[in-house]
Amino acid sequence: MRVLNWITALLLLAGAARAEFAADPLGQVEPLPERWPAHWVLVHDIAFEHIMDGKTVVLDLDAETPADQFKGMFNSAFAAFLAQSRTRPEIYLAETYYSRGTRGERTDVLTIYDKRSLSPTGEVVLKTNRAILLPQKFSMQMTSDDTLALIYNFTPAMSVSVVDPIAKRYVADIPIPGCAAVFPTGQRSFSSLCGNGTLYTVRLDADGQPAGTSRSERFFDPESDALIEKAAWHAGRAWFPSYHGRWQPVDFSGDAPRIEPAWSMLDDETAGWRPGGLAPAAAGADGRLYVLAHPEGREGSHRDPGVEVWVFDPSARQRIARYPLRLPGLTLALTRDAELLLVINVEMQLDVYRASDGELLKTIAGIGTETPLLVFGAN
Amino acid sequence: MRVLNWITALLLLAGAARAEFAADPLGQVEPLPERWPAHWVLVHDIAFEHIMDGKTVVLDLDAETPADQFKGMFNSAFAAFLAQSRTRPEIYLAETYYSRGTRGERTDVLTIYDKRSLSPTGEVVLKTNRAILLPQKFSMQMTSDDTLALIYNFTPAMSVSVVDPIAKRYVADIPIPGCAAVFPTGQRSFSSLCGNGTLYTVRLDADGQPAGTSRSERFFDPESDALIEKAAWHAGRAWFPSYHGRWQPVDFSGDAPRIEPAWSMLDDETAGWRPGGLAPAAAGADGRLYVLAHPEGREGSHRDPGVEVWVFDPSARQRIARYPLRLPGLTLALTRDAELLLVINVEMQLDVYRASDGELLKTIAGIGTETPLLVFGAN
Amino acid sequence: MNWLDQWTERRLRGIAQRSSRRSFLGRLGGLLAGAATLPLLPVARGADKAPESGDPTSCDYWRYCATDGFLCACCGGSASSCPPGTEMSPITWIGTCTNPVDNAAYVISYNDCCGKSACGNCSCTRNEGDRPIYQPQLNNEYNWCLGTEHQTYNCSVARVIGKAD
Amino acid sequence: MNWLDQWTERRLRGIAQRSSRRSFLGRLGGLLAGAATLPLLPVARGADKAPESGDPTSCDYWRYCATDGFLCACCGGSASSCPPGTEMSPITWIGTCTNPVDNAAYVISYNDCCGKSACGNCSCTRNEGDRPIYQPQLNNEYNWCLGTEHQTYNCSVARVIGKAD
Repeated sequence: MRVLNWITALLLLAGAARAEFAADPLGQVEPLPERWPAHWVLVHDIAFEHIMDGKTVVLDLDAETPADQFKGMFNSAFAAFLAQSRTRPEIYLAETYYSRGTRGERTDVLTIYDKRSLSPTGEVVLKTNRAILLPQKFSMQMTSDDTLALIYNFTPAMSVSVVDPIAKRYVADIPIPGCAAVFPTGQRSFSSLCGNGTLYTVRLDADGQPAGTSRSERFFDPESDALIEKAAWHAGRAWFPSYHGRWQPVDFSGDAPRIEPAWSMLDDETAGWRPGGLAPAAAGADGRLYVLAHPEGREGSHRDPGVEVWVFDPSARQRIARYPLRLPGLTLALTRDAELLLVINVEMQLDVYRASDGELLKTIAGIGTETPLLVFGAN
Repeated sequence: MRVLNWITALLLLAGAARAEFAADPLGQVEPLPERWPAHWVLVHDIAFEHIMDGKTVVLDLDAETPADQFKGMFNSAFAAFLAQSRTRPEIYLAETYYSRGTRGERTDVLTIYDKRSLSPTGEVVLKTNRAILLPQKFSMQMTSDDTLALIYNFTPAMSVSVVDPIAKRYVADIPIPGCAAVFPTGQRSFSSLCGNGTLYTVRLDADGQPAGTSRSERFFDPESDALIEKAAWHAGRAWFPSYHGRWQPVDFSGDAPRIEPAWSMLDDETAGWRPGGLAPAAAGADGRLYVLAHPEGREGSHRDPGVEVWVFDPSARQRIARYPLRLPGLTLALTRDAELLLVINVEMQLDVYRASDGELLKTIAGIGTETPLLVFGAN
Repeated sequence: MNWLDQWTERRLRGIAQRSSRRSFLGRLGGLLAGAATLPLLPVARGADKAPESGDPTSCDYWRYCATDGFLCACCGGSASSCPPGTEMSPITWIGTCTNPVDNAAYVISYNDCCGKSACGNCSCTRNEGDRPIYQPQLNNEYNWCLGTEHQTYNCSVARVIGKAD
Repeated sequence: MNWLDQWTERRLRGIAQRSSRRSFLGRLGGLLAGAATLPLLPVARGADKAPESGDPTSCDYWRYCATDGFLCACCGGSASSCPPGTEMSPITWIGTCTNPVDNAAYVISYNDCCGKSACGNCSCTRNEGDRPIYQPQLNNEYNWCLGTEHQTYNCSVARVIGKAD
């Protein structure tokens, strides 16, 4: 009763105040634009110590202060996979929940977020076989025609879930034995990298069901120089860095991937250097390649942070710049206009460099993130 | 298939190895004793930034290294309430879960943990009205006969849930309008402190249903000198510290609480000091009272950490010691034998003092906790 | 607080921010009027809006005299609006703050924005006027995401809802 | 790693601990034998058990030559047993470590303990022998809490399961 009195009093007070004063409205929530500006990015914080409660923060890199940079956030549970639609203002998360937080019944879902509201607008319940691993780009991808989400599963049986986010329908679970990750291929196929040094490709029919498979020749040797599946990607083409410093380009634009000749990142002056980090490679919209590199590479250094970013012109197969980093970097990405080079450094801050000349433009910290391991340019 | 080959190989290897060697067994899990030693404590880490994923750590304070001190942990979700049974090797948590982590459908449960296994052995689904607030001792209590759990609810309507953890049954939701917290009263009653300066008492029948209520006279003035509900408690008696430094004893051992004369914590030399912190008061099994105190008290300083612990003999109504603290303390508790004084300091470490003379015995840190706000001696 | 050295005070602030309202919040009542620390400036006033000065992303901003939590202005919202994807709690606590521009007292409604995890930015907390949990309208240990679809706390706004006099 | 100054190396260790196996784990295969860094000691050996020396709560302990995660010996378990209330994963990765006491190589099974949140104590991680996720038996980016009731990762043990030769 006391509480009711108090609420009544508040309402009366608020009402009285409003009668003579233009009060700030109740319940106002900020919207976001349908098409996010080119310098907005998504920072995925896996929150290692509390992995059930990870989140993704939306940042405007053109803003000056952390408060202005922070546009909003959405939760992203249990090392969620994240992909953006290219044709709809939607973000997809593949998440895992337990009915009692860390235990109970497991539910895997594809959660659909509206970019205009940062609210979940729907979900598709998945099988409970999603791979749970360090976040990386090619654990979930949209098909090139932007109609189907492809989710990598590992139990340790390896498969790919096909999900229709438009019809909100789980379509298929396609085995990819001995292979991992998803690379969109052609309009509606996908490929995966295999432990035997091949690419395995699955063609999907109009319903999203498997309509045929193919396997490439063996084009790399995982024992002597493994390809890192965290490739640079641009316009249907991937460049895989290798442990020992080669670029292996693959053209995924056709119905079957076309393996192109590999070439070395290294020269006399960089002998012994290696690519490394959690997301070591990225490609710009201008077609340039970027990679995090560290010297004195050794067995086991393939996830060491890079002390430099190297810039390559893939058509000339040539390095065109070396950018020293303020702090060693673990994760590399670019804004969609290829103007800004994004580096998550070993202090877990976001360093923003000018992509054209490597100048450090700003460091973003104090945005409530703990282990932001992946960053995406808004598309 | 590759994976199957690999698993088969592992099994063969393990089998072969086992045939000629006493391998460490697979699947071994450490047990804990049914009755925990007197110097074991429970540290409740609410994990503010990830409140869905809080936890409680069990520590052996007699052990020398953090590794040996750490006996185990159990998750404790969304600012869980925690209470220990006195007659069964059980711990009860009142928790809140959402079907999608931070959203979706809310489920409140009383989770029953077995002290011998630190595993949940059952749960009782509650109404979704549990109070969500900073953790404190009197938000959940067992009745004195140890048969019923009493859970404080706030929506902002105020009530108490009665739960039978033995039959795993939700029994009743009893309104306590204008009152908060639960103090076990008599054998099977409880009381709550009310905003009008009274105690409201509800007697429970054999089924745990309300069988009668009573209200004390008005014995304190929340406006001029509020009683802090985070009382010291020993043998059915509470000592409430007040904002301005009085002890207000209340005897809850009978069917209706008996208000005893209040007395001052302060003297000439401590004029202006006040009790403060998140759990500012505790009583030992020897009947002594302990309180965190800070000088230059002012409006709003009632949750400031204490720079000293004061020790009182309540029968003589007299302070018998002042212990300076290594670091200001927010939370105070004692082991069940009253030998060790436990202080969560402002660095979020656990300082262990000898209760008899205030000597600092050890500081416990590096046990994977972030915001351990409450500590309980094992009972 | 001069009994605490500077180190301790810094600690205290951190702890206060982390513990008291970082997720648990809810200064109610607003019995205290914030002191006007800026000189009174001659400013053109609209007939029905409070005149403005100051930085809504700073804890010193005049409307925050009785706030307690993360400032939504640092979380994708503003002084009076919630970040995208959160829901504003209709159950609120009230403060009375002095506007440094016209030196007048305004009634401020402190609403929580709910449904997502802690924002983590711009903690801003004080315990003045706080009373125990049996006086909920004056207590900031409660999570005040009440009357919303979800009780998860993200940040708090400070809406001007009227003149106090 | 001498291209990194000490500060950076410290950082790296922290990051490696936080990111690589703090929750994601799973060195499989154990292609690398840990180097024996202690002198060979004359020690009485049981017929069927590996002789022991060293501290199971230290990352330097001989069995951990290919481990990756929180050491269960710091989490309420031991070098070969899980903490109370967790479940040991039956799917495991294998390493070969040299025992400093008899200088012999032993086969070590690295099992994860699952069903509770991260323990948070005694991180111990290396990436040698790690290969990409298309070679899962050699990859430590996966969460290896597989075949257990829950996939939540708490810590890892190192069970001696045989002699390598």
